[in-house]
Amino acid sequence: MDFGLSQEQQMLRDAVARCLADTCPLEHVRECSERDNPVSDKVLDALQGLGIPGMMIPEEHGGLGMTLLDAALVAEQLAYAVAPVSFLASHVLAPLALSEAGSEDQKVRWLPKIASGEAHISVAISETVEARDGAGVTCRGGKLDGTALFALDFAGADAFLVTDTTGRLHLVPANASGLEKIPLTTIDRTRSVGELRFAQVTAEPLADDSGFTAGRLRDAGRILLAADSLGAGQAMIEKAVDYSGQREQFGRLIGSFQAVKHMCAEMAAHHEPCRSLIWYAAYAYEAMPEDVSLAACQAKSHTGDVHRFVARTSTEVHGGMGFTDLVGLHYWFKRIGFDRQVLGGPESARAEAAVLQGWIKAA
Amino acid sequence: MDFGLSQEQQMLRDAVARCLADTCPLEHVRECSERDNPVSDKVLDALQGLGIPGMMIPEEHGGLGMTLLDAALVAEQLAYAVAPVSFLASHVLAPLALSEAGSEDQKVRWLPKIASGEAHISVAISETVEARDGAGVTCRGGKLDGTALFALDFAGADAFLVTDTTGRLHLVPANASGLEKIPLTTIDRTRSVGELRFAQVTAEPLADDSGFTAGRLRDAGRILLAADSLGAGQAMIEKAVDYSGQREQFGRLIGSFQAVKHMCAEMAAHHEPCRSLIWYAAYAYEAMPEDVSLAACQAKSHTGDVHRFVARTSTEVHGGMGFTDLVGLHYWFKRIGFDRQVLGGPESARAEAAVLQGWIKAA
Amino acid sequence: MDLDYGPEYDAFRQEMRLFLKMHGHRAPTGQARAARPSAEAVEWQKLLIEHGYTARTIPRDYGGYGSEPDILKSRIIAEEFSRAGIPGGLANQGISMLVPTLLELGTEEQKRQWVEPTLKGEVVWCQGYSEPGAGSDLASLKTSARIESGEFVINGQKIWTSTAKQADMIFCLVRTEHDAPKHGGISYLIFSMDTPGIEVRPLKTMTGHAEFNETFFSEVRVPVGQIVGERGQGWFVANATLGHERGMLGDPDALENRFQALVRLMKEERIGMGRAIDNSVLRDRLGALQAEVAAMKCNGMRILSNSLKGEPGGMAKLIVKLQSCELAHQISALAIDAMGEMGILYSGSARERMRGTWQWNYMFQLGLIIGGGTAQIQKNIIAERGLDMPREPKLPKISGAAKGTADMLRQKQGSA
Amino acid sequence: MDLDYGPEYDAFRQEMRLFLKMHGHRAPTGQARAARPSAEAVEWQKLLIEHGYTARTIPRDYGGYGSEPDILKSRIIAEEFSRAGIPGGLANQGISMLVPTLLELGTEEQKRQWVEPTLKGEVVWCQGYSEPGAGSDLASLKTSARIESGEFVINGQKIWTSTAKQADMIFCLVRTEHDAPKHGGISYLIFSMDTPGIEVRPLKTMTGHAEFNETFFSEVRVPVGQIVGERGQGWFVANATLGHERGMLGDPDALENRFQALVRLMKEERIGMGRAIDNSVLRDRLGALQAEVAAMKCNGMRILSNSLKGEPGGMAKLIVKLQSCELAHQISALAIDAMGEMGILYSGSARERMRGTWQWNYMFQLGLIIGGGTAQIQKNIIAERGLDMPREPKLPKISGAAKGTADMLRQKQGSA
Repeated sequence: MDFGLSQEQQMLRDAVARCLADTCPLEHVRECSERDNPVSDKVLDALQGLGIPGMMIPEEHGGLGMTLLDAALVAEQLAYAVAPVSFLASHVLAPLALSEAGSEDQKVRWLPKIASGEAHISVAISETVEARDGAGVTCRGGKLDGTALFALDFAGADAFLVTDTTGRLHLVPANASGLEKIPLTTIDRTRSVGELRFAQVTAEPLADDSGFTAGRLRDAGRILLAADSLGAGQAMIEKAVDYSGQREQFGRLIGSFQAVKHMCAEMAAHHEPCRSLIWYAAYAYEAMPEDVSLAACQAKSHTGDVHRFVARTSTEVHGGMGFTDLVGLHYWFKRIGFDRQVLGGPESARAEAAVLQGWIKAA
Repeated sequence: MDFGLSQEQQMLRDAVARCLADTCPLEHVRECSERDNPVSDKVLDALQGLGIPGMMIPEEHGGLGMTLLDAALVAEQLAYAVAPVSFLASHVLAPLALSEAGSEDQKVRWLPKIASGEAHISVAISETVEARDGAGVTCRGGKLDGTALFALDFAGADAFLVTDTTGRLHLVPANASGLEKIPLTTIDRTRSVGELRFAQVTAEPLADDSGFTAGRLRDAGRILLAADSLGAGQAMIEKAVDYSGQREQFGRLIGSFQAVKHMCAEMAAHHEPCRSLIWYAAYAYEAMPEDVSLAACQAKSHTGDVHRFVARTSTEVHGGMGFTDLVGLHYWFKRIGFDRQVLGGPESARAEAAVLQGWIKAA
Repeated sequence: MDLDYGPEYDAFRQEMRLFLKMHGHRAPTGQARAARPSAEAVEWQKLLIEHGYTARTIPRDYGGYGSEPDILKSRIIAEEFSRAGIPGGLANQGISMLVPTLLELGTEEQKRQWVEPTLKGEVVWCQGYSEPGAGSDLASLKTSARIESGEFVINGQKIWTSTAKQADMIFCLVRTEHDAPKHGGISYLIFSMDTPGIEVRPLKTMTGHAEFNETFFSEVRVPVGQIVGERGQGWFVANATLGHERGMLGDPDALENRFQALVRLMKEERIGMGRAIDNSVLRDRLGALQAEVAAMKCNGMRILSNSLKGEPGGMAKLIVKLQSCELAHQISALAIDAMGEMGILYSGSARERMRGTWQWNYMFQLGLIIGGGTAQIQKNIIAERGLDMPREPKLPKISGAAKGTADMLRQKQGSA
Repeated sequence: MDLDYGPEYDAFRQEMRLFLKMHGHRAPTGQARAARPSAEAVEWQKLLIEHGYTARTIPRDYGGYGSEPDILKSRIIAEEFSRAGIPGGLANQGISMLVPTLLELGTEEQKRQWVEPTLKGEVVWCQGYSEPGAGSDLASLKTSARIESGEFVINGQKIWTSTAKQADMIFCLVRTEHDAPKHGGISYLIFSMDTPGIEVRPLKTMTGHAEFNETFFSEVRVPVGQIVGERGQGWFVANATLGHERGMLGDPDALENRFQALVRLMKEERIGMGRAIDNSVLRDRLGALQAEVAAMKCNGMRILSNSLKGEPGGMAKLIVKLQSCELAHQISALAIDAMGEMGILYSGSARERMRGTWQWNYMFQLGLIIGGGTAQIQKNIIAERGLDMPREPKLPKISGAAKGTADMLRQKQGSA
């Protein structure tokens, strides 16, 4: 029994942290976030050196065959550095989808290229969380029609994995005829999101037609978004503590005022248990698949609430400076804002958790 | 235009406050609350001297013909003193029901006696807020059957006003044959509540068979419960401030610690606007009857939440002493706990407010 | 309790409605009123002054309408502009903060020179109070002026100078008495933004926009006559106008308008089978916010009535900034949640709602919670002034760099 | 990460389950375990010690089971008692606080005399720490002892002595060194509650019950040998056991049990057309609490793993008391709300749910938030020890009556 990280996991986490500390200072984030496609080749290259793009890809396809807990640790570090790279969809969800439900041919065609950093696949599964008027993709006779919102890791994708209204996943090359790609601007300029419009687009379905795989991706995505908030929250708490240990007002360090101390203590007290909850959910993804959906809903909803509080409170501790662009605190603030809404906000995840436990029947 | 109290209202409020300060010290509350029937004849007599029992009764029936805002001011003072007397049902709701929907005969029979303090009527309208399994009163052929929960100002009542499942009000003498009266023990030992069981009990219906009068009583009851919380909350805030100005820990008055100051400031900041909201709702009862149901729901739900926070926070400021019986802080704490639940908790009142505005259709 | 305004005021209201009906089309759009007013906005301002719908109580000699103060009429004016969705008079810092200050404490010459052009939008002002090192503790400001041949020579830096880029003039707090205690060493100066030595740099905020500036002074020379009040009295001169600013942030009409926009959003926004307002959890939050808005509206009427009777605002007034800013922020938070994933879209995106303003509001309102006295400062004020709780015990002064003192402070000391 | 305990521990768990199956019927009811244990409870305790299911790591010489510490086995024992709904070993203050203290700092004679009878429920202890004037600031306690002919002579008053009515003995902090600084002047004494001069008065709390007592000492004479540790070292002797108490309040199994009781309540309680759990607003709150309970359970496993590896608990441990007590209180709050009007019923009433325990819990848990270090003290600890934030600056000592100093303190002093 060990509820904690293995030595390898600690090394992975530290290696990613060092790599990002070296290659991804805030100034670099700032530059990247001002571009249409924020993805930093420099940071991506450095992560490639650690094998991160292939971390979730089985060894026989050129990857490292790691676990979702490993990916959660990486997600946490990426958020801690507000790293402008593709990861969640391109290097976790897409590899998981292909590994778990792809044909041998699909695996051979895509996985080695993802592992080597030559290709990346964007994933659009929003529709399985929030059905929207005017959105939704139907599949008839192998052709896709309709609209998919919130394709994650959108910019520069070589292909898209998209769910149809039955929950089945389809793989669509980026240059498919009849596919229109519309970038969306969100508060978070470190990650790229877009909308896909399909008009009689030819697509390859993945094998699973039960919706199970889309559900697995939703679980994994929620856990990683929670991990992302955890990393961003960690950074914001540390920054608040640091700032309050340097800033003087009324002849005292503001960190010696009880109000400021209690704000920091409350952030830490809510934040710290999230870490354990996320580890548990990520571990459950492989070890206890029957428990993971509930744990993912809990991790997602709880961090969504906790880190909205952390984002706001850290900004308040920074006073006017936190509101400016100068210290760049808002990059983390917005990262947390993004994580909260994507793949379902807290209320939505809790509603799903209630159904999963049979508290009520599905609507 | 004057959003405030008239001179007469201020005098009324101050007179009641003085009367209770004289006749109802905490020691008296303590004694009364240990009895089965907590009602204090001494305090009731003193209030009789101010005409309080007849305040809502038209002058032609021996009362003072005052308004619901006047009653709210009295309710606030009663709670401020945690006075163990009947008031809300016996001296506000029952007189309102009889005045608004009673027959001339009913008025003549009851109102003067209520005004003079010779009789009091308990009111049971819970069923119009929360339908419960095993509760509900049906009326067939002038006979009542079933159970009514939460008859307010229960102890010593000479008669009961009870709603049937259609919302019609019926007047039942306390000694009616087939009526069983079961006292209920609640956290608040300063007010008396009971359950009524009817087996073929003969009752007099009030004239209105539309449910309108029951709705009016619900509105008035909610406003007065909110006013009760306001008075209890006011007392708890003052006590917290006083205590923190006397108690030393770590060589300082605890009130000089920022954490304690901010707790008190947060209580006051949430509490103070409640006062205005309650005044508005009470004023609307007569002046803007089309607005009163919404305002009553808002006053009830908002004070329910605010004063739960105040009750808890004031107790925390008092530290261990607040948790003991010694300073008696819990009398106010429990009064607030009672006010929150009776005639619908915050969620329930907000659900009703949503329907009133057409945000959604009634369930 | 009487919420009728009575016949005189009802007539005034009708008159104003008629005015708005007849002339409303001449009002500028919201954008055109920002910072440097457009020609259209200046014309509208003049028309409003003529009719007494702005600058109402400012004497005619100084370009106002010259009427007696009448809180109810002021309230009716605000209500009717808000109700009609038509912008009222200019509301820049010159008008809301400098003009009242000059009228109270300026010399006759200063009043004649500045009030009218300011009211008419011909002179735009910015405020130079906060500094990077002096925020909550404003009185510790370091921008200094020495006197040299009949001039103040100013060096230092200001922050949050919102309209500095467009401003003609600045009203500014500078330290002139270096040996005086910190509140007593400050003077209130007014000078042209064209004075040599002033540099304005846009200050980008978390919203991605530069709603504010930083302003740098390097040997800026200002004639000694351009002071309002006495030397060393600047803190007290400024405090009158800070009160005006605090009042502005708690406008219950603005809260109501935002709340109504949220209701509209939740009736329009659809997720799955229903509208956002059909989701009972979100609807419950909406109802809770509505009750709070209602309470703040009633609280505002109560403050108004107290003013009418010449009574102090008391606790009802002290809590307005804290509660209103928080409430506005929470309204935006619910709007974001009600949009689900769409909640993350920002200005300029496809599919954005209301031009991304909800996220902008959410962030900007957090700035308002912090600005003009942080929530923590507000709570101190409520506790100390409103509840008469003891102040923090006085400490020995800390000198030297922060870092060096940190260790010194880490002595074992309980802190309840 | 590996949540399997491995074969050795799985075997241990099976063995314990078998034990509970065979002997569980001999366990006393919850009530019978309170304060002075019943004969039945004493027998059960002895049986558990024999099998190593309580007093597990206490040496055989002192009446324990004498096993090596094994955190996992301790955890399994706790889990299995909780899972089976069968009470574990006695958990009074003598066992949880005095015994560890004696084992660490007592003399050989003290250990031989007191540990075994305490473990076996033959000697019941109460704790004499807090005083009416020394709560959060425990070290300022005033109960004093002077030395007179080989005896401590004690005068003063203690509060929150929970089992004082039933106790045979008390472990007590008293001030013995009157000239020492406040933490250095305290001694830790143990003495019989039958000593002349002790008066115990029940202390009624807000719940209406007397869960605690006040204990008064008047010229109570205690032989000087009945001290644990050195004179003046009592603060440090006591601190080890305070740690034990804090640990107890954050038991995640207890949270989970309470949460499950809430789920059952919400499935049973009906209002109108549906069950409480069918109300989406209440259900959303239930889900939020569940996620927090899950997080605290995971946090508990993490602390456990850290202990296994000999690593410090760190922040994960520091936050347990604050978060767990609040969470327990919120669980009770939702239960009350879920019952609607029925939520106000209290013990002894017709129609009450679960014998009125939800309201009792709601109040008692507020007491726990306050007791053993208020939420404010907990936040100070998290900030200062966990986040290494600066302590409050040291103040000049206040002497004299509080009232007199209040005015002195009201000097103008900013307080961020």
